[in-house]
Amino acid sequence: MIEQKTEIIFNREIARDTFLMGLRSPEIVARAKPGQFVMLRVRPGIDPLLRRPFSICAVQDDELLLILYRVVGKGTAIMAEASGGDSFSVLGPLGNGFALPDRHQQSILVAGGIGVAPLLFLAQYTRTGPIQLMMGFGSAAEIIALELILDRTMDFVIATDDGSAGHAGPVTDLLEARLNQDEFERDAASIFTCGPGPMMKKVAAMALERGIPCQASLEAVMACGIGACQGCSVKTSSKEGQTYFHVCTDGPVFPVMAIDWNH
Amino acid sequence: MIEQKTEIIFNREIARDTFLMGLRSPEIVARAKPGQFVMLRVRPGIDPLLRRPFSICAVQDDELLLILYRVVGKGTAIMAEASGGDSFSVLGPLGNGFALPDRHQQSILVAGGIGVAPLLFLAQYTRTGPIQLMMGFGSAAEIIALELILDRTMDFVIATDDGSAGHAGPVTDLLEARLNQDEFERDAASIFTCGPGPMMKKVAAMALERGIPCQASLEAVMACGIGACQGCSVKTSSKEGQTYFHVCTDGPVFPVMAIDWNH
Amino acid sequence: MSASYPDLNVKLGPLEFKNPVIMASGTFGYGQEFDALMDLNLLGGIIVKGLSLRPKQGNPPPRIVETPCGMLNAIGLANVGLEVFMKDKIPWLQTLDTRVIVNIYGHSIDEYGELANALKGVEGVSALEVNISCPNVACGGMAFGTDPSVSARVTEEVLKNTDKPVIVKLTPNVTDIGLIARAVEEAGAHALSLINTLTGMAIDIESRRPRLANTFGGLSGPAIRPVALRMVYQVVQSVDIPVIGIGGIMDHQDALEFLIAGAKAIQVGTANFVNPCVGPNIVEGIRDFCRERGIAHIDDLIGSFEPA
Amino acid sequence: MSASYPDLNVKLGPLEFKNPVIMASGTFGYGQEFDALMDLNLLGGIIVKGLSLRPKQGNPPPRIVETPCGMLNAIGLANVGLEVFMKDKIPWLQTLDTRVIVNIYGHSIDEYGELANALKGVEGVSALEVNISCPNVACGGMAFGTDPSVSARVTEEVLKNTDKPVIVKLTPNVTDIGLIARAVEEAGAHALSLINTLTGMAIDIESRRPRLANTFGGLSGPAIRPVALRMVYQVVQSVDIPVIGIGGIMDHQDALEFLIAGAKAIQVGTANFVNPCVGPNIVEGIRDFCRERGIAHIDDLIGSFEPA
Ligand SMILES: Cc1cc2nc3c(=O)[nH]c(=O)nc-3n(C[C@H](O)[C@H](O)[C@H](O)COP(=O)(O)OP(=O)(O)OC[C@H]3O[C@@H](n4cnc5c(N)ncnc54)[C@H](O)[C@@H]3O)c2cc1C
Ligand SMILES: Cc1cc2nc3c(=O)[nH]c(=O)nc-3n(C[C@H](O)[C@H](O)[C@H](O)COP(=O)(O)OP(=O)(O)OC[C@H]3O[C@@H](n4cnc5c(N)ncnc54)[C@H](O)[C@@H]3O)c2cc1C
Ligand SMILES: Cc1cc2nc3c(=O)[nH]c(=O)nc-3n(C[C@H](O)[C@H](O)[C@H](O)COP(=O)(O)O)c2cc1C
Ligand SMILES: Cc1cc2nc3c(=O)[nH]c(=O)nc-3n(C[C@H](O)[C@H](O)[C@H](O)COP(=O)(O)O)c2cc1C
Ligand code: FES
Ligand code: FES
Repeated sequence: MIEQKTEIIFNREIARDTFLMGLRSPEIVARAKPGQFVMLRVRPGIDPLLRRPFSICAVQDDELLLILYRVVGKGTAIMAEASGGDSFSVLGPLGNGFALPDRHQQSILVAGGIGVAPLLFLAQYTRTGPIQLMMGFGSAAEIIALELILDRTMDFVIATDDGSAGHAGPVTDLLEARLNQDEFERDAASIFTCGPGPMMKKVAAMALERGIPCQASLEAVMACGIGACQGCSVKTSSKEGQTYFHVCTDGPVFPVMAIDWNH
Repeated sequence: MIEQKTEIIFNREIARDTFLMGLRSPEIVARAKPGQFVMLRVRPGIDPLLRRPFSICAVQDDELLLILYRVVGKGTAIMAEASGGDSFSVLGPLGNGFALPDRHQQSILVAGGIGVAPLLFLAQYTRTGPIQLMMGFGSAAEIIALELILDRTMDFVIATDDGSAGHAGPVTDLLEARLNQDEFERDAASIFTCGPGPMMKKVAAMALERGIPCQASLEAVMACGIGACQGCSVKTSSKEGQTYFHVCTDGPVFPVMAIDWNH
Repeated sequence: MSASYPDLNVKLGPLEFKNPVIMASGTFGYGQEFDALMDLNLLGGIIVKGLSLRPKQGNPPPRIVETPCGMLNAIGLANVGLEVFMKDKIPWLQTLDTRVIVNIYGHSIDEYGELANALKGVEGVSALEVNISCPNVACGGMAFGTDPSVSARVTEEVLKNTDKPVIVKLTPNVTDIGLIARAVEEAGAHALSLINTLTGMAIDIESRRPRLANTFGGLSGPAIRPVALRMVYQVVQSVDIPVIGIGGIMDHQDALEFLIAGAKAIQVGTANFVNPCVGPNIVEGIRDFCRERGIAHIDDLIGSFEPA
Repeated sequence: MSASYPDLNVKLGPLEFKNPVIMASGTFGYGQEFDALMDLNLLGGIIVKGLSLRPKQGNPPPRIVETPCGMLNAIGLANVGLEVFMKDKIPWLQTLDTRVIVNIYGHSIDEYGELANALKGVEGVSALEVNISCPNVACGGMAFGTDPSVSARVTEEVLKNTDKPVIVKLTPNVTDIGLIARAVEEAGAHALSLINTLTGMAIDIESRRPRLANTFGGLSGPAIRPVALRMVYQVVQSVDIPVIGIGGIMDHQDALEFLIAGAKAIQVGTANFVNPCVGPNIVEGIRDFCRERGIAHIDDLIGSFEPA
């Protein structure tokens, strides 16, 4: 983990309200693993005060750190205004990444919207077993073109809430269909998910029901990102002992069975 | 007085730490008088919170409002980063301007540093009697080239603290020399000044001593700029009754005899 | 949809406002200063600068310092005094079609009574707001507002001397604001407004002197909003009389937080300096918010807070 | 110039620090979290997260909300508890060459005593900081710190059970902080630290629910700095024991305001989240400030405030 000023190499809108930012940081790139994140200070000064957490979405040429982000509030709106040459203070890489799939496993990546970010880095990093990516978006305008981010092609399917592209309905429909296919081998499969809470909850339920290993990348409001403030708690499934994990250091990736999805 | 979003047409450094900004506002330009000022919101959002007051330095083509400013703190540093196309909310014109010199008067304008701003608008506006401008700067690098601002040539002299250009010493030396010249007609002269407090105090003393009418443009920390907060007080010279003026609505220009220069 | 949908009219006991957006004392002058910038009649109400019996010149400068997301002021209640107010300000204020409230301030309990008495029956003055919470004056002021029994006595004295509804404005610089609120309620106040400013200070590290000539000043602006909202919520739980929420409100969203917490109306202070047209903007913002969500009457929103 | 010019060493009664920059409890974990980012030994001291007898899981999420130039937290004193602290944290802390202070918190006066007793003689712990001011726990906590006599009793209980210097940390949520400060001084405390957070609240206007699961939280960050500075100045005027200033310090300039006001040392809290290397930066900034102005010893700056 390091903290450094990094230069913005590019920052462009690649889908509705969705931006891809490239930051030059060979040091962080060298350390980065899929599922890890960075804390970004969106501008100097004291408002907004806190850093914002973003998953590492991909790396390029051993020096570019890619962040895929959606404009949802004050901080991301300021980020969207930044241009090449500006610089941001970045703290990272942070957290524990995904436990990587082994050679023989088929990985199913289930993404809700911007939740695709950490899964793309997983896909970029994992060059072993077969991967299928399922992505859900609100509508066609939000679809993220993978070729803008990944240097590999991959098998993917899309769902949109309004039916303007791909399957009309939630991305979990796609997962369900896949899991229910006759030829699906649950013993050799593993699910990775990131997206809105309710979506991940559904994915978790499907995986748990079928006994398929599943890891989810969670979000929580964070102050420090490094385990110091105890702010980013999430309820564990355990009935005794530790009631809360800290998303920043215990996660952000957790086996779905470790989490209490009713909170 | 109006409040409006105005577009920045240009914003460039014209001397060390000194910027000239052109804002498109035909509405304010149409109302502006020398000595008046505007309150500028340096960016949307809440930090910095308050507007910043700036004298109107000149107008151009019936639509451009010129602001000459020095980077001294947080707000002006943000202004210096702005570029053409950005926009600022401007409130103005505010305050009472200079009582203009009449036809037969010789006007002596005594400026300390950035205090030249309101005096230039006075010079631009006053096309009647003769004008002499005396400008003091810290050093040659800070000297403001008048041709970048004014569409007229004018008689001026310069002093620098470090002697790197013009007279070596305070601008008040120049004034003193002028007032002491044999051919100087004090009855037909009038002094206008703006600059750091101690400098204006000295100018005021010289003018009062010799009975030469003198107006000074004062500064005070302001919240509203329109007489509502009572924040911008300055001590009056009167021994009874009103003890404070409000710089924003009673001024910012005052006859020097109305002010208590010892506060 | 008719112009009156959604209905923003609010009743605070005997006092009715066309909408819940009121300009806070000391930040809106005597109203007139903003006349060129907006239609003042769009506002729910205007509270004029704190009035004292005699004119007050206020504290020496500097009186204002900007702070992170806020400002400190030590105006010292500079105001024109009762006589000039009656002669020069009242006639113009009477021409407005919005509620005008006079914020009063005395050096002693008697002076509060005298002021109230002088404003008795004055047309165009809809209510009195009693400032027992100004931190910027040497005697009285906040000392009154931090003591429940003194607060109650000031309230009683004003009530005895007026025919108008009485709003008492509370200071946040106390351990238990609910305690003061209940004392003032029991004394008979018609409504409460809070918060006034938090006492603060700033130092110039070069000169090592205070940035305000008065050393201490009142902190206002968005910085204090979380504290203000907490206190408003606590007081709403503590009393039955209506509460007016104040503190760091910059836009309609901020205003809605206070209304949802249970404030019947809100006041906008420091925001007037940042954006002089903020008052009508907030009214419009609240209207749109309600309209978009099918909230027919603002009362359906007020106090609709859902506890955790 | 020698490395020790200017001399930043400060003495707070029996406690000596190599410089006046201390990391505030709850914002610097157990120190270890920041080890990869800086040389911790550059710091004047580290105060670890508030420790309770038994481990505490803390409040349900969300526990944090950003506010204008500040943040609200309702962590609920989540900590590893005494046993784990002694076993897992102390050995590593003992390897540091900076002062380590343990912030303690009890549910009852007795628990404060028990904690103090358990830390008696523990090497590497330079002092205790007694938290009687946390707003985020249901029982005890702030209720203790708002009452002068209870504050004094907690102080006495801790003193009875320890051989270490005792710093008592005060809450700003009171009418007269000088009163509490004097009560704690009389009870024998070696030093005071202030301020803890101001109690605040935020509401989500869409769901109409509190933004913190705990409803209330503690406001920290630059927003509160003017209030903190005022209180520190007031307490410095009220007591003879040394005062540590805390609240919204983001850089060396902010730190200097507190030192000039009379604080013997300062603590840095929320700033650690914004810039994790802020501690050493502030030390360096203070050093440069003194050097440039020929201030040979930091003591020449401390308390050098020039009243208006
Ligand atoms: C581990 C992790 C990885 C993330 N990865 C990505 C990513 O790759 N791309 C992306 O677009 N977003 C990601 N997010 C969410 C992202 O952090 C928020 O969208 C962002 O902080 C919003 O900031 P804002 O100022 O625009 O919004 P505001 O609502 O103005 O933010 C206010 C405060 O709430 C916090 N906040 C708001 N939304 C979230 C959220 N969903 N999660 C955590 N904190 C939040 C902000 O950080 C800030 O402190 C991630 C969050 C976490 C915890
Ligand atoms: C009527 C009037 C006309 C002015 N005209 C000009 C001009 O033409 N060109 C120019 O460069 N400057 C002018 N000034 C000064 C200018 O307002 C300040 O330099 C500016 O506000 C500094 O802002 P900052 O954020 O960079 O500094 P900061 O020090 O960060 O500002 C902090 C606060 O102090 C206030 N402040 C700081 N310095 C001054 C000052 N000298 N006067 C008033 N308030 C101050 C700021 O407005 C702000 O509220 C004028 C001031 C007044 C009152
Ligand atoms: C410059 C200034 C002057 C004020 N004068 C008064 C006053 O005369 N009487 C009063 O009751 N409150 C006064 N206040 C307090 C405000 O009415 C309001 O309670 C406080 O500023 C908090 O609201 P805000 O954060 O929206 O500004 C003043 C505030 C400011 C900033
Ligand atoms: C997330 C967080 C956790 C905190 N935990 C504690 C604590 O355990 N014990 C304590 O005495 N103070 C605690 N505090 C208060 C800080 O130590 C400090 O007094 C306060 O935040 C004000 O300083 P700041 O504005 O620099 O943050 C905590 C503050 C924050 C923001
Ligand atoms: S964000 Fe601070 S502990 Fe996780
Ligand atoms: S700045 Fe508000 S009265 Fe002058």
